[in-house]
Amino acid sequence: MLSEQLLRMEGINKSFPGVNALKDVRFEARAGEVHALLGENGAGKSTLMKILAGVYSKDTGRIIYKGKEINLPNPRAAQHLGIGIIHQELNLAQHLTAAQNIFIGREPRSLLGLMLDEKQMNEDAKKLFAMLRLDLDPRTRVMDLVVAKQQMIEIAKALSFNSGLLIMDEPTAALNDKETEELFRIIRHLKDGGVGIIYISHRMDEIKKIADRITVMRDGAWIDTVNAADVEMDQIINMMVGRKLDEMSRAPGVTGSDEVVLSVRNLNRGGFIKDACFEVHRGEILGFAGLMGAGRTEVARAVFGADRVDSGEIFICGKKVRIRQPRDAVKHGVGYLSEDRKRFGLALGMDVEANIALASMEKFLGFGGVVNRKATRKTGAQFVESLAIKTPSLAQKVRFLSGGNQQKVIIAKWIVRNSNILFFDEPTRGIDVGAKFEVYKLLNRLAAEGKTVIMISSEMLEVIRLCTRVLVMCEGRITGELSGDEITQENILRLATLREAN
Amino acid sequence: MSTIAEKPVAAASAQKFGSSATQKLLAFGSLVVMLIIFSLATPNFFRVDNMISIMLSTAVAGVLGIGVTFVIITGGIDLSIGTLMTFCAVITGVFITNWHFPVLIGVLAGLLTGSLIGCCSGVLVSKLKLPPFIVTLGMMLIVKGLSLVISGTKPIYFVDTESFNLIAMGTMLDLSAIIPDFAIPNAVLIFFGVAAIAGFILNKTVLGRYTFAMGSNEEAVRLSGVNVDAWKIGIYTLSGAIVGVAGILIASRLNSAQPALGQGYELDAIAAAVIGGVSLSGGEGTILGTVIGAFIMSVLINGLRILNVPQEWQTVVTGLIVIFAVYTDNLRRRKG
Amino acid sequence: MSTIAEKPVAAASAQKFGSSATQKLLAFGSLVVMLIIFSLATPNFFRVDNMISIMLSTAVAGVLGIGVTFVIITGGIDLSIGTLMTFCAVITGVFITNWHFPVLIGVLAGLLTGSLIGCCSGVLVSKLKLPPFIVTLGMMLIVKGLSLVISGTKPIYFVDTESFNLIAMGTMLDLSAIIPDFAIPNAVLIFFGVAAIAGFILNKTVLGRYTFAMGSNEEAVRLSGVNVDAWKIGIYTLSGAIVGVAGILIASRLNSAQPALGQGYELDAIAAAVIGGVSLSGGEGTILGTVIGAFIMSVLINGLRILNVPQEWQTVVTGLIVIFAVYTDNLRRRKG
Amino acid sequence: YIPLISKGFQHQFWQAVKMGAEQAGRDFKVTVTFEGPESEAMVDKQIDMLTAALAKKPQAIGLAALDSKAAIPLLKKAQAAGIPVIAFDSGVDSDIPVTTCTTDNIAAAALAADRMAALIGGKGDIAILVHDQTSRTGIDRRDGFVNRIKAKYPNIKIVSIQYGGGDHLKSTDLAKAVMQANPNLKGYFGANEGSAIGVLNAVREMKRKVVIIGYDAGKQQKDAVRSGEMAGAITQNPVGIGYRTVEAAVKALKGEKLPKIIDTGFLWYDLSNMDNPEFIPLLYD
Ligand SMILES: Nc1ncnc2c1ncn2[C@@H]1O[C@H](COP(=O)(O)OP(=O)(O)OP(=O)(O)O)[C@@H](O)[C@H]1O
Ligand SMILES: Nc1ncnc2c1ncn2[C@@H]1O[C@H](COP(=O)(O)OP(=O)(O)OP(=O)(O)O)[C@@H](O)[C@H]1O
Ligand SMILES: [Mg+2]
Ligand SMILES: [Mg+2]
Repeated sequence: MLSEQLLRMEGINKSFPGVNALKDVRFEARAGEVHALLGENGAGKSTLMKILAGVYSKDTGRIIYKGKEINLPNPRAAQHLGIGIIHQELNLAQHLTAAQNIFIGREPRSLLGLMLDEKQMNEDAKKLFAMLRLDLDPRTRVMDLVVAKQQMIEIAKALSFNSGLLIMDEPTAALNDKETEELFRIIRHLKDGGVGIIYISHRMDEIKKIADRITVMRDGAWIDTVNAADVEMDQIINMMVGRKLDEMSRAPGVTGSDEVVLSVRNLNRGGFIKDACFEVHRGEILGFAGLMGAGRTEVARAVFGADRVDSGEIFICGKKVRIRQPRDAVKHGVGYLSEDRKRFGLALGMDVEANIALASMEKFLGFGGVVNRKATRKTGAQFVESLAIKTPSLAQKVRFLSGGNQQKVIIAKWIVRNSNILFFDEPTRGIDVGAKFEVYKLLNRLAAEGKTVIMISSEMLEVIRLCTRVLVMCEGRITGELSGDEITQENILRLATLREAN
Repeated sequence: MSTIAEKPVAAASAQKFGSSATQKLLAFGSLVVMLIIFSLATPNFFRVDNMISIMLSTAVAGVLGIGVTFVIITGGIDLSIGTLMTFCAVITGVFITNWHFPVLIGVLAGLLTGSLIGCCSGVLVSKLKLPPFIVTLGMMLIVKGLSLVISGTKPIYFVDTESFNLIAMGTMLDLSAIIPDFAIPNAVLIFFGVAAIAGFILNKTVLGRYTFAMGSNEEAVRLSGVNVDAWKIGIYTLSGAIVGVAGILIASRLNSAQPALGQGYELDAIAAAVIGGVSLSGGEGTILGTVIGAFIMSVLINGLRILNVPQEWQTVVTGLIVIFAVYTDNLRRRKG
Repeated sequence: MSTIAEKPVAAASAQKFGSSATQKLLAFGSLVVMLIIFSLATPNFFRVDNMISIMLSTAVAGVLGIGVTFVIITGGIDLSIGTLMTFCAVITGVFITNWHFPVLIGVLAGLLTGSLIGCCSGVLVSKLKLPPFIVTLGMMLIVKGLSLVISGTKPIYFVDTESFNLIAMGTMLDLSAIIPDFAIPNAVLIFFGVAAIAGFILNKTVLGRYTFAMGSNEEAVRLSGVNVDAWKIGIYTLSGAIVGVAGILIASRLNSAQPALGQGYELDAIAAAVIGGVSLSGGEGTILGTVIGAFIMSVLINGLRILNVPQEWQTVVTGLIVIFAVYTDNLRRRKG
Repeated sequence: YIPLISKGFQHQFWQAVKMGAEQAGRDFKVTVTFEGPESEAMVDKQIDMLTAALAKKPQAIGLAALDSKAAIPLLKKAQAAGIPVIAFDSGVDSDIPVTTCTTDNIAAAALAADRMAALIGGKGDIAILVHDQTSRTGIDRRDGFVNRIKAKYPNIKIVSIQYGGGDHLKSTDLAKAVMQANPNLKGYFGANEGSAIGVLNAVREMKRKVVIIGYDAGKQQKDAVRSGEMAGAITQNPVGIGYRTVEAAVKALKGEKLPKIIDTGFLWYDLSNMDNPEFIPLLYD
């Protein structure tokens, strides 16, 4: 199945203020192959792809596409050449509908090209969704959709270009296994049609399934390109992190103490949470599993006080508490790490140090509300070190960190806050294997220290590996609890689709 | 999974539709409530001639509001519209009265001037990435100065051209035979015409689509391969042209171009748009809303005047109503 | 991995420091360039007494600019500062002249009034989630009307209290023995004092920290367990108090509270802040920048006047410089 | 019921006119209302006010037109409805108004120019600070002053004409800059209250000796004249303008014949004469 070379990039250099993001990188892709691009957070994968999509301009280097050297001054130029991209970050206009977002810039027209043909557009979108087996009204406004569906819209949009080369920068970060399968089906279909696909992901199991060849980058440099069939995953991981990772896994059967620290009874919110009841023990990692839109995020936000609830009681360490706003929750030692870091997690314009200190300012106050900079700096430095946050300095604006490192900053924020009950909503979304292990270790450490961790994750393997107990949700209800050996993919999936008998 | 999602989607879209219809009704409702209150308070208020004069006094601010609505929906703001309106009026005056061009040419010159200045602002905002607030603040000062320079700091009267005054003050819809005093001045008709065309552009054309899209997420639009800069310049140009219409209207109504007039009008226009539900953070708004917003403002002022409320209290009440109107609009939206 | 990161840390921080220092130097630089140009153009410009009158004429707009800087950094805007300044002056006048309270009480009343109105705006913005633009536009009208009502549309003179005038026009720094004419009026000292305190609050205290954080991502701050509403109200209150200082300054300098004055000052103040690098989308800005911005504006106006540039052209040039200053600031920032 | 549409309402001058009008209202037992736009540039706002006033079906109407032509169509309407129109402060290019109660601003400013010339000894540099570049009163006072100087005093040079919008603070800073630019300035004319106070503040702050001539009254100007800081000022009779306007309206309603122009007069006041009884009503606070 060797086919002709579609793309060659060579000698690519790119630097940002303070960061040499790409150093003499080469990359190559063929038609009809899935070429995985791997590397740690901040390795430069997205940067390289953005250059290819015309978003950034390269400092030096050559790009040869279909045998000709090309110039990519803007995204439009890339589109014209048939290079499509699904960006790592969602890029949707929240006020527009799904269909309007997909066809932005290519709206079907009528009446001499003056008027928009909304009907045609919705039909076209409908067809795309059908191809993706996605059930979605094209007229729904994007702001009313959860992240996963928004991601599906991005995918639909990229597909609608019928590109010859399709870049997918972590398309599955927000998707669950089922949706991922759906995407893979489409990828295989495209591949058969001769489309070249560049696939970036931090989920190693996916790479095994889908990739034909693998290119590894590290610290902005090209390391190697290999055939997927020829290597073991461990080797790849070694290449990525440049050292050997001690494969860690929690010894199964270690549960927390019997002490119930958080107990939620009969929580209701609109149609999104229906009568949720659960208890969490000190020192345990409780998993929340479910399909997209099952209501896990809703539960976490409700307990945290980020959204109003209709009814329900919350007990912390046996005492009934009223949580109406996040600050009530924080006072009671509850922390929430949201699934959408840019919108809900970070002050993007502020630096690493400020973000880490943000939730616990009272710890850093001197006389008259003066911030003790020495203390914040020390704490910041400590976490940059211990979580291996890759940043040029503590004074770097968080905006310029790679996604995974941004995630680490938020984790640091809640650890500094010293919360006893921590909700981690998709904590490993978009972070690399190395960092993932760090996060796993961290979660274990926190649990071992007697903290209570509630982890929401759509990566089933992660849940299975880490959690002592798993609650599964479907359509806003908690449909079952699994513990110990019961925690298997099959069981989770069964409960996750256990719909209310109507 | 696909079937699971079905119900909420349908429900949400039904609710959506319902709420959006209600929203418009309610916005209109608060206008109606105001009309009723004033009508009960004084017999002089709800009369054909007063209603027509309210419409006439809404025309200029309304057209300005429509112009700025486009810019606000992109997430920008335009502080120059007040003085730009004057500048267009002055240019028209210079063409018609000083240089003796035909009225039509003068009108076109005014519109062109508006477009041109709008275009300049657009270029500065999109190409140089300057904040619209500051660009249009600067532009406000520049055109204010230029109006004075060009007119020689004196009003320009349209003395030789009788027909110019008819643009605003003539009437093509004279039903006074049927209903006494019911002769709607052209200014009002032009205002409604501009509203209709602007509504069409905003809802049915690509320009309108990009207006909303840019206000919602400009980067996403750029990454979709749209030439964001060009379209944004287009939107500012269109907005400038609409401001040009307001310039012609005010010049024609006053039968003169008053070079010192204009500053302060931008705030009225922006207030009208925001009261009508245009979101200052971009991405949301309707022309109908702006028109209703403009009417709320002018009905309020007219009513208070007719009630003989002392002028300083009129100011206070207007301030309160501006806040209150936006508050109820927000309430509505949060429910919907 | 930590060793890998080490090098870039050092390099970037060096560069960072360099660029931020350069930035301030450059902002200051454009001011210096202006001073040099005017000095070369006319011998009357660069003289001790003129420098002092420039400082004096910057004081009010500068203090207002400092007040609005806080609000702008949160991502808001305050259009009411001009008329609120007047309102504070009027209240002070009422206390001192009409009700014969001691000067100190009157001054406190003025400051309190500013804080109170600021607090109101803050409550409306944070609790009712109304857009700051519209809240403060309404507030601008309300306090404008109230100033007229309370003063009875007449200026209030500080006739019985000689000392009131000294607040602004006395001098505690009189070096005229050493350098002729070098007696800096208190208004200027107060201006610098306010700047120093505001700078301290903004950079060193929690309030300042949250000001930046809210402007950067308010939702994230809320979800960090911070009582966002309370802090925001605090920021608006502080800003109102600073506006109160401006009110005292202007009343003291004019030795009267002029109820009709004030509108228009908000745009000068906002322009000063933005020229000084405060970002209208929030999250960025410095007090020093605003002070320099205010000086750029007043040096420009003073210089053009001394050069006898006709007033309409002064307006045009000011508009151009406003845009140009923000442009160069943006350039700098993009490089930095 | 008689509404008066003025050019402004916040400034002291207009408040004095209002006072006179209300006084007349009491004397003649008619209801008088008084309103005006915020700035003298807002011609169309004034038209809206006039329209609203006409909707109230007044018996007569008083108008201080911001623009001498813009209101004419409306005035025609009033005339058709049999509502007599009294112009005040400045006239209208039409004979619809039954009379015009006004100050001759040109002549008044010319008088100020004569006084200035006398006080500085007929030669030297002087400057003018006007409140507005485009309003009728601004233009008339500026031109009245400038033309008289040009015509009669060739040795006097007007080095600066600037406009401060009537804003006390801005006028102060403006006047200081002008004095800075002109170290030899001998006289300064401020063409309304705000401008005159601006000049006064500037002279005080710069500790210079400049002959100041003001316009209008108001407490600060009167005090300055009394203390000698201001050489003197022109005062119109705003209270009289208001009073006469209402009085004329009442007379017109009774069918009395009125002169085309009712000159409400202006006077020069300085330390020597300001305590004369005839000035008491003119020197409002
Ligand atoms: N606009 C920018 N300005 C400054 N630095 C940037 C910018 N974009 C990326 N960088 C830096 O360039 C480096 C590469 O980032 P990039 O986003 O390409 O990483 P990545 O491999 O995609 O990581 P991830 O897996 O976390 O998405 C990082 O150190 C990042 O901080
Ligand atoms: N702001 C909102 N407005 C309307 N519906 C919402 C809103 N937020 C969530 N929903 C709906 O609530 C339901 C639960 O969503 P939630 O985000 O809790 O799911 P989840 O289990 O966390 O899934 P995911 O894997 O996507 O994070 C979904 O049907 C979603 O459409
Ligand atoms: Mg990336
Ligand atoms: Mg979720």
